[in-house]
Amino acid sequence: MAYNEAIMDHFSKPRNVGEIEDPDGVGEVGNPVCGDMMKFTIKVKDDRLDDVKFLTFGCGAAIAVSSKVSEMAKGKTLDEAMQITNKDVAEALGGLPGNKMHCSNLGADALHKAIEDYRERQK
Amino acid sequence: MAYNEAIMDHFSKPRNVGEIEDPDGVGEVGNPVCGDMMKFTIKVKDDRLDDVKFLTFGCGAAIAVSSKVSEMAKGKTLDEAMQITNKDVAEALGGLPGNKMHCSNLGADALHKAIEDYRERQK
Amino acid sequence: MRAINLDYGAATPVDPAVLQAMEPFFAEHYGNPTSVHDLGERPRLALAEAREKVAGLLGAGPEEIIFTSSASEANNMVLKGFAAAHRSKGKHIISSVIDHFSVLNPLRTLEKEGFTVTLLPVDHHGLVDPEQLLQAITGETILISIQAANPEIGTLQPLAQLTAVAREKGIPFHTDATAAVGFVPLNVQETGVDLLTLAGDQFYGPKGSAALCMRRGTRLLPLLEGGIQEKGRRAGTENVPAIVGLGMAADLAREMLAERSSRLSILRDSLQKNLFAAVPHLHLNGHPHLRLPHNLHISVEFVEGEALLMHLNMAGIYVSSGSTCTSQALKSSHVLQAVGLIPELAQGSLLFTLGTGSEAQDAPYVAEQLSRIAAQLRRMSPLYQKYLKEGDR
Amino acid sequence: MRAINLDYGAATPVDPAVLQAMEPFFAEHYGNPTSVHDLGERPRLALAEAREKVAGLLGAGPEEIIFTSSASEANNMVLKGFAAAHRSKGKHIISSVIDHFSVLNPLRTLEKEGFTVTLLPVDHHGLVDPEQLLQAITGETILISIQAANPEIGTLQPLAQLTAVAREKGIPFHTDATAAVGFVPLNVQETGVDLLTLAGDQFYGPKGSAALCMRRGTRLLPLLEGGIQEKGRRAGTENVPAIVGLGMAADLAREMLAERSSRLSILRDSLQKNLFAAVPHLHLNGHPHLRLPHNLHISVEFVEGEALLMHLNMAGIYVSSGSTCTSQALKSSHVLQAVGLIPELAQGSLLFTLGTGSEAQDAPYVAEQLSRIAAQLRRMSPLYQKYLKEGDR
Ligand SMILES: Cc1ncc(COP(=O)(O)O)c(C=O)c1O
Ligand SMILES: Cc1ncc(COP(=O)(O)O)c(C=O)c1O
Repeated sequence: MAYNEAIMDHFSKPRNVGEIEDPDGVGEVGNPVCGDMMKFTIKVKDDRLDDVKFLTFGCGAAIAVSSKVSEMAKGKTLDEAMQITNKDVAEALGGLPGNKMHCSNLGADALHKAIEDYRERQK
Repeated sequence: MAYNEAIMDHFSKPRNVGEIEDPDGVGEVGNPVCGDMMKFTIKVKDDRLDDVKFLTFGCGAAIAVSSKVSEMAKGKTLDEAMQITNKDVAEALGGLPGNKMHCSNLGADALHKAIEDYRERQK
Repeated sequence: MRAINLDYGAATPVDPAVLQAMEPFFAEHYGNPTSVHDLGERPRLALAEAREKVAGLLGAGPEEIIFTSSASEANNMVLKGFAAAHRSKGKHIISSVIDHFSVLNPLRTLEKEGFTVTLLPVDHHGLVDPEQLLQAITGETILISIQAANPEIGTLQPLAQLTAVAREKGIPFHTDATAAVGFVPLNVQETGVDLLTLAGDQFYGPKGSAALCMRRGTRLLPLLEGGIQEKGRRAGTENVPAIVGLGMAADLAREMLAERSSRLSILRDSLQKNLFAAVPHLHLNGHPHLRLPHNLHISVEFVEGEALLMHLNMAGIYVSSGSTCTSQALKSSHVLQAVGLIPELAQGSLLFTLGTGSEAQDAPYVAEQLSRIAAQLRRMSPLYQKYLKEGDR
Repeated sequence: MRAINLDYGAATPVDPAVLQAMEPFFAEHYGNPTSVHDLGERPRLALAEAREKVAGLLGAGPEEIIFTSSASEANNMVLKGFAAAHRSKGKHIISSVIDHFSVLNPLRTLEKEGFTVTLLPVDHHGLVDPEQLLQAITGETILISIQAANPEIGTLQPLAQLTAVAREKGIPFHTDATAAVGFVPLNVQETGVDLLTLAGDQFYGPKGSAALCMRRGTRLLPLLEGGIQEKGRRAGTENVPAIVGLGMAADLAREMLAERSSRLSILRDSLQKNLFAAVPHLHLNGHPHLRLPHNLHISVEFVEGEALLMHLNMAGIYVSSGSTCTSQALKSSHVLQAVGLIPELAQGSLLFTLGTGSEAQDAPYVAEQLSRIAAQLRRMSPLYQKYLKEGDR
């Protein structure tokens, strides 16, 4: 397989899989046509990500990215979490294969959408 | 090698090689540009080919053909010898490779030229 | 853990008898077949023998076989060579939407050069309709090129019916039979094809061995020009070991075709049965009967193919997928699109191709593993969770 | 009787180390390098390694190597692919009269498509004149393709001088280095070539292994279209064993080039000396110094090449000839014509190419045999008899 160990680790033992019941925010990106689809649900407490869970339909990279983002985001303040970029995630995973950088590296986007959804709801 | 045994036999042990001194007839065909050149000299006695010799510059087929023609012609009457065709020679050799039929199979022509030369001289 | 290869469509191991036949031609009888001296003789005889064998498999004459380096080369040679030789007669070529890219891409290039191309549609089983072929033919049509079998969904085209249409209209018919040769009987007389592409590495011959079978009297301009190897139809020093290997593979295929195919189809049917019994929400793609004996193509609903493939790989099971992520070009399979598979199912497609190493005991193990893996990935799938909640897709 | 191969130019045996490197990739690591699962991994790594090795031999980057099935394919790819990609810039291509038919014949085809081709003449040693190249270049010139070494007469072109002219005019330079790679140092940086063709079977690699080295930024349209192997530049399943073999052969060539070449040139010089001492009326063809180290090309006056070749064959000595009768096409060598050799001498030409099996003791034996054979054939030669009688030719 063309993936490194960090990716294989997250792919085979993904962290924070699932859907939070009664989430404070929901973010969805992608669709099956392009091959990857992610749904993040979050719980917020004191402006911090108290819980982050994801559902992902997608390739090995997409699953690893989702898992890594959830791990990176959990416990962070919303502002901190909003600063996680897709690039950060790829780097934290030791790099994604070149051809996967664009299509599968959507985890931060999904997370940000969930945070934005939460903030919308607060208005 | 792509030649049969009969050809290889005549090629490696050509019969009647040489040039008759004071020949009764001389026939030359071909030239070095096309790759084959044959010179037949004959001695005629009582309208028969008393001796036939050849010189050949050419490929294996050309040498074998020359040798075979000389052998076939020797002792024949001139009229009989004039009836030997290039095709007869090829057949007597068990067949020539297809691509050699045209360029190398000139032995009968050279023999006929020598006979014609003889007949010219008789006039 | 025994590794279970179910991706023989991607590559086959060279048969031991094939390798044995090839070996003397690397360092011992290494001569050039065009050499006049003795070093050319054994290679020349070996070429002739291989030509007979490949011709024998197809019911063709040995002079109708042109050795190439790959099926792609043979396909490019046919399409470009035909176009170049016959452009004065017309500039229309017909193929199908599910043909291989080594047919479709040369056609795209020909379009840029002023040719018109009709790609026939297929039904949801992947079949081309002979009636539609008939209607597509114009006075300008110079060639029809339709594959014998699809390498993904395994569908076998009704070749004899299609060639009957072509013959009626007097148009030469090429079939890319790369996926079919060695697995289904393919006699050029019986099927009536004028040109046929095959590749040795699909049926236990070596990589780099392929051929175009071209009916006597058919004319095309060579793609590789230079020396007059292959009677001037394909330049380049003959790859003697590969050709010898192809010959031996063809001979084995001819001898064992019926036995091989029936064994493979029994194993394949058992795999299919086991999978469908163990895993819910599976879909069979391609044609239920008119398909390659060693081919099984399914979609695992709600999950993506690369993820499936990677988990199966960790369980020692090797398969292929038509998903976007598994393709080098990162495009989802044009074949699955053409048969109308919805994107979710195309993304979750798995291609199993069985082969010599396949065994009866594999089926239950693979089914058990796929069951576990599909469940695990579905737990993570937003599509599946939505389905569970809402009861629809 | 020991067989003495002096026709390594026609074919080389695969080196034992090369064959050993190839062997695991037939039946063990037989996977397809594009496969996502584990069966693709070893082949994929092996491809990458071979690419590094071939690049290493040429001083190129690995991404500049495109594997092909033969030198002929690489040459066709360059000429047709360049013409297709750059025809809007101009329609003039320059080559030489002594280039290989896999360069000349594609050029003839391009001429039919509206291209203009200039074939530079050569002097009687076979050298192209850089000044003449300069003068041939027009505003329409899109490519220059001149061989590195001639496979018959062995002449080495002054590549650096020729590429300097091309560079000054901004025109891409291709060299068909099929006869040169492995025998003379050929660094693409130092020689300044933009595209270079090589074939593994010329230097103890397997048949079916070849490559085009293409400088970064150079663009051509692919000849074989289909899958996106070789980064879309050449479609078709990679011939992994052949490529691995080519890599190993390139590595050996890099390591041993100096040693191999000096050994071969010493043996060649000795053969030349022995022949010229033993046989009267011999003529050396090609360049006396600027030639391949393993090449010796002579004409045996008054006799024809095939006859010589057959007698030598009976004595267990294998050589080649540029005579009409030894060529498959039954044409006398275009190279010998181009260097101005008169027909008699072209017909009597013999090409000796030495190789790994060549030994010092061969030279006297070959000289003795050629002496005997030449005498025997001359006795039968009308040209020689005329010469004896009339004292002139
Ligand atoms: C139907 C079909 N045609 C052509 C090809 C191309 O074969 P190759 O990669 O040997 O050129 C393939 C490859 O699998 C194929 O399945
Ligand atoms: C200079 C040169 N170019 C091209 C070729 C063609 O090589 P291949 O037969 O491997 O295609 C040859 C063959 O000997 C050659 O000598």
